[in-house]
Amino acid sequence: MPKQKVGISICNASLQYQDSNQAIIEHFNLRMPLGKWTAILGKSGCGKTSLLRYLAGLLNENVLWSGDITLHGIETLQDNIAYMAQQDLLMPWLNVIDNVCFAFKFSDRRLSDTDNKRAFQLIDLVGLGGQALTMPAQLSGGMRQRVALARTLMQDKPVVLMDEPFSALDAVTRHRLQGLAAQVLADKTVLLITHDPQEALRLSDALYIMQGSPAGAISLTLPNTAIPRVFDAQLAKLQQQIIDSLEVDYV
Amino acid sequence: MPKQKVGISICNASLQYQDSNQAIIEHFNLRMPLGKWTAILGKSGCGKTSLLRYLAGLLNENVLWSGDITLHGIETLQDNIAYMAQQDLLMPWLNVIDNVCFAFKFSDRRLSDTDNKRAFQLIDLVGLGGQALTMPAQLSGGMRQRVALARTLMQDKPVVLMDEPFSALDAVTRHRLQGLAAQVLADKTVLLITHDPQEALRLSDALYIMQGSPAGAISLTLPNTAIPRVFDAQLAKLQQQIIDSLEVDYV
Amino acid sequence: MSKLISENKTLSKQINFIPKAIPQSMKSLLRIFISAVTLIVLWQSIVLFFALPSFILPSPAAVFNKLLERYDILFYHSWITAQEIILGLVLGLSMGLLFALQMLLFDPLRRWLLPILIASQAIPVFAIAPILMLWLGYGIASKVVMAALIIFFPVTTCCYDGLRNTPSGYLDLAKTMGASKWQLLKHVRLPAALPALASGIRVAVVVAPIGAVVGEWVGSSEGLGYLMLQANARMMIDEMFAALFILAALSVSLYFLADLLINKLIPWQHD
Amino acid sequence: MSKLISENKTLSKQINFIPKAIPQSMKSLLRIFISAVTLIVLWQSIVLFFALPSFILPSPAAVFNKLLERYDILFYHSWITAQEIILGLVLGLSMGLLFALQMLLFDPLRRWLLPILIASQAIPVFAIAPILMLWLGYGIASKVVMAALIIFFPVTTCCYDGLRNTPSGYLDLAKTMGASKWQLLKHVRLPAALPALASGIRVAVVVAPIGAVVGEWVGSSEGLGYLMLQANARMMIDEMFAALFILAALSVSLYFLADLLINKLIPWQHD
Amino acid sequence: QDKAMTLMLDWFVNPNHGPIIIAEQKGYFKEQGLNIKIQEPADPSMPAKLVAANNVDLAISYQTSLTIDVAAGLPLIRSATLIATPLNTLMVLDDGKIDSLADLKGKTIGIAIAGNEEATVGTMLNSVGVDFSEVKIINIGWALSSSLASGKVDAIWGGLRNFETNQLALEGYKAKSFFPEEHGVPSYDELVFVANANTYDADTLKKFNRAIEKATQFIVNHPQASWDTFVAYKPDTLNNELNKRAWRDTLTRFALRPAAVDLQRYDRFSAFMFEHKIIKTQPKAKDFVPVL
Ligand SMILES: Nc1ncnc2c1ncn2[C@@H]1O[C@H](COP(=O)(O)OP(=O)(O)OP(=O)(O)O)[C@@H](O)[C@H]1O
Ligand SMILES: Nc1ncnc2c1ncn2[C@@H]1O[C@H](COP(=O)(O)OP(=O)(O)OP(=O)(O)O)[C@@H](O)[C@H]1O
Ligand SMILES: Cc1ncc(C[n+]2csc(CCO)c2C)c(N)n1
Ligand SMILES: [Mg+2]
Ligand SMILES: [Mg+2]
Repeated sequence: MPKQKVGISICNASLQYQDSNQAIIEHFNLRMPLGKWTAILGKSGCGKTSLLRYLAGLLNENVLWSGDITLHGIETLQDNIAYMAQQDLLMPWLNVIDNVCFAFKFSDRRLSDTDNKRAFQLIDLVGLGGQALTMPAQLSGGMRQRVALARTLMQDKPVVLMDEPFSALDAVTRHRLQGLAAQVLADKTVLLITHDPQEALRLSDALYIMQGSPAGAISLTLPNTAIPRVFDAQLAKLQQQIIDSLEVDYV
Repeated sequence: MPKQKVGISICNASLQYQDSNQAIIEHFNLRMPLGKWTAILGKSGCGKTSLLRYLAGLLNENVLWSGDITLHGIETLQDNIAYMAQQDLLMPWLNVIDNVCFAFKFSDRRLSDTDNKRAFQLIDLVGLGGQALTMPAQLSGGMRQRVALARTLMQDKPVVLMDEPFSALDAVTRHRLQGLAAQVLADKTVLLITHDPQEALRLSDALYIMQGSPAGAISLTLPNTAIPRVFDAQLAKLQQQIIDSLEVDYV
Repeated sequence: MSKLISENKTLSKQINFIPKAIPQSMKSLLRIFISAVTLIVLWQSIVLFFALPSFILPSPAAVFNKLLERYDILFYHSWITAQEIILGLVLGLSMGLLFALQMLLFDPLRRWLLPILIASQAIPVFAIAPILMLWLGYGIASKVVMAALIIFFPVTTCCYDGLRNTPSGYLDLAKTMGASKWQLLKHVRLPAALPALASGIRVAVVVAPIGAVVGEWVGSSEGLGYLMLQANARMMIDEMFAALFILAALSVSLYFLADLLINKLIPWQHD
Repeated sequence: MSKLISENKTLSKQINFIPKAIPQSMKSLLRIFISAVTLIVLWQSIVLFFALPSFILPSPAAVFNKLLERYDILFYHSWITAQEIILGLVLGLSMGLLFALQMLLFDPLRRWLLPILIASQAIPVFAIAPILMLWLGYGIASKVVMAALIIFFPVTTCCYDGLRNTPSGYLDLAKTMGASKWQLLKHVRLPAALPALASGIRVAVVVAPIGAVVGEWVGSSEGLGYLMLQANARMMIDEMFAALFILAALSVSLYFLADLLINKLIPWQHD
Repeated sequence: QDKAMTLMLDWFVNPNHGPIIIAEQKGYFKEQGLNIKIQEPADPSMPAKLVAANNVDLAISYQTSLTIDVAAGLPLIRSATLIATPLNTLMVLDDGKIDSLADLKGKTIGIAIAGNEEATVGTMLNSVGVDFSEVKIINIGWALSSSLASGKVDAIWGGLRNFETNQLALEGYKAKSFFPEEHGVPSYDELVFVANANTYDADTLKKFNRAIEKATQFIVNHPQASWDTFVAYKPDTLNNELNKRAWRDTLTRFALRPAAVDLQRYDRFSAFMFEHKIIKTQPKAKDFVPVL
């Protein structure tokens, strides 16, 4: 499968659950640069997960959606995304290698020898060499999220949607995994939902803050440096700025 | 009860669970400045909670402890501490005001009218005016932790032991509560356990990092500014330093 | 696909999202009504089609008839059974709570009694019913004891589990506040155990009627179980079904009553 | 105080902290043994002291005697009952699983059948045992159906709950991977429901013997229930107790066997 | 002050209990200073045992069962006779499938209470050369008629010729009966009153017997009036065609002298049981049939 770089733009979108009488998102605009990380920040309950799940095709029937989604380089989103959530979503009845190859259970393609070899390589890549046959229950939280990362890589989709993938981890583990993810997902178009301003600042090339109710998104300009960024005075200032603009919704 | 400022120092301590064959903490030294915040950072499982629970008198019988604890201004720790944990520990069967006054159930002193008035004032102070009769289940995570803060203040003890009190909250809520806690607990001797380097840097006057196994503590010098600190370049550098020194234990 | 998603929510959560709750519940009531009617029609036509004698399967019409005709007797016997159930519940619940408390407070007691309690569970209570009759006679006592016995173990387990699984944070907090052992019990352990106790009560309310009726089966001269037995012996299966129906209605009302009370008294249990 | 703390851990966690596990379990085995012996001695002395006639309470010695004396007959009847239980389990479990699957897959079925299923629960199964005998005869079929019926509801509920409470994240993940409805069922819902199914099996294994024995009570010519009835009628309460003991032992072994198998086959259930 | 006593019947109330119901309804017990509480059993195998355990004062049992119970050491005595002839039958459906006792070989027989079937049914079958082990016995409790009618058993033991025959006929099934006394079983009292051997009070029992005797006389003298009195006891369960027919068939069967003792007849039956190895000790009639 030849890799194609893609970009997604969402224009004037609104989203409403059918059984609710108020839209969650309205006048929402978002541009995800090709092969870059885009982060979305926003207070709890503002609709971040709903948006992501809509993009992932998980909300088709019970929501009302209006707005345009323009895709570059891919035909549909549906077949071109990989999904990572806050929970690692490892199937507890499968060992590490089977979890990494989980997507093959749903594809027409049988797991070939090369696929298998690649899976082992990816497990090595995320730093779990030799643990391919371990069951998830034996792994720590950080290691489990590494397996989830390997699974995402194994899917090899151009777009990766991530819903607070690191928020269940402690500070140091999170820091290490952020670095790893930035490295291995370098050529993907990534949408990262997070609560953590620092995480967003460290990883994203574009950053949006969701505000208001129904929520819209405002964009923040970031320094044009490579990710993962090292935390410096400029980022510290940006962080304070983010917190201030998020706090608006809390009063 | 006249307020007395106290300081605690722990000298060459070691701690071991009786049913384990290895000490958790060894050659451990800690000085908590009088009426200031001291933060302890350390990787998961290094023994932070164990230390705190020992100080709170919750581990007397099933641990082996050696080392000196020197107290200044108070006779015993036991009667002079208030305890805050990661979970808010609000009793779900009591409303806000009863939770704030929970400690009175265990004291010889009946809840007087002045006590009651003070409780209402504290509820106002933490920003929950008018919610005194609400049940905890109706409150959000941040509001619940505010009630826990009011309860701690109501106990009015010179020493406050906090075990990751903000780690269950989202970034903005955490930021606001850190500010509030720094303000209302300004004259207490506070021991703050946390996973979050930024939190430690923002709130503490003295900072210790637990390292090794069994763990010892190394002290980090902090800028001599008032807390809560605003995040700047210096803190950003310190944060990177902390992460680097914590990462040692992760390899 | 959306259906699969919404099914993952528990019922109570789903209800929150339902905009107009009344038409929805009306709809489901209607559904229940329709399926019940369908079932009864099916039953009646089976009886008619196969010309089943009434001692094999009575027609629903006959059962309904009996309900109307013998309502006074049915009512009298229901009252008796209800008494047995209530007294059995009171006895069984208080014994279970007491036993659980003792096991919690006196460690040696727990160590020695718990294994025996668990082992005793392997003996089906209803199997010793005939002997219970010999010991306690044909009066109400044997049925009350029977109902109490049958709920004793589930109640004890629930209470004990609830009492010993107090979130350790609550205990820590209270201890740092200087709580004594008894204060801990009164202000923390007991209230925190109430939801567990409530689930014990829910189980008890479901099985206590079984205990009472089994007791009546083995020996009694009144009560719904006795009525069913007599009707069966007289080949009046329609009357037996009528009694069975009343018994089911009694159990269901008891359950909902208990549930209502519990939800009123322990509103925080859904945490 | 330390005791209170350690009690807050579940048993399995506590065991992790025990340095030398074998002496500990030996100690608790010894304790069980001692309390059992104490109980038996107490029982024997009550019988002796009050000079109770054996039809009121047989002495443990007499019961033990019967166990030795009539072991061949006891064994034969246990074998019959065991067969009924196993067949009932197979029938009830497969029916329950099938029913749960149907409710999951065909929404209308669920909407129409679930209320009826729940309502039917109010009717105690054992109460219709006498009629079941008239329908199915006094052979093994009626006991098997009885055991199956009595486990049907708990099994169905457990399976259905397990199947519909698949963590929604698992489903989301699989759906983004392009899973079809059937693939979801096969690769996600079913394996994820296995622990719930296992708890269904645990409940089933406990209640199925009750179903079989109640069936035998209502009419049979072999099995432990029959033996108990026969012994009771002949005033040989000691033999009845012996049969009761065997029944308890049978239930316990069945439970542990099932537990062992489940833990082997679904090792991740403790998550 | 009336003396309170509990009497537990052998079965649910039916015409066999005529004298008891009449005595109660017409106040004959009260005349004797007795206050009798009449109870129906939940389990037909329990009444005699409850007397032995001192939970009830009097019960109705069967001479067949009583002999076995006494031999097994239960402290029981026979205090009076209610019906002095056998009523029990080995009953089959008259549908041509079973014409003689010999046809029962390999068939199932339902019994109401376990205990005496080997002695009685066994003897009857032996008289035609069938061994007891060649039939299958099933304890079906209350469900005598329905089990036979629905074909779930081939014969029942415990169906009475004056009651179950009529019950089956009313449901549309013609029954055929084999009588024990015609197939090798010595004659016996079908229904007897039993009391606890250790705690019985002879005076009270005498008074009780007098009331029963008076009620029996009334029934014999006034069949129609006594029927009306009988059904008035529990009109909703008694006033029906079945009881009307059964009443007619029972009138001639009540023991006219309930207290009369025929020790030899009891000894003869014990000896018969003992010879057939049904009981291990042979109880002496004078020990459990006291002259009050
Ligand atoms: N299936 C649903 N039907 C109706 N409303 C829903 C549904 N799921 C979520 N909501 C509502 O939509 C809003 C947005 O929820 P969402 O989970 O998208 O927020 P979020 O930004 O991801 O929050 P968090 O940061 O806590 O994860 C919430 O108010 C929630 O109650
Ligand atoms: N009651 C106990 N008995 C024996 N060992 C224990 C007990 N409680 C905790 N431990 C062990 O002591 C070690 C330290 O635990 P502790 O909870 O103090 O760590 P922590 O630093 O608070 O971790 P975290 O950051 O995850 O909260 C762990 O390895 C734990 O397994
Ligand atoms: C109306 C009536 N029908 C049946 C029986 C039961 N029964 C008759 S004889 C006997 C003993 C022989 O096994 C039993 C149990 C009864 N007592 N009265
Ligand atoms: Mg979310
Ligand atoms: Mg901790």
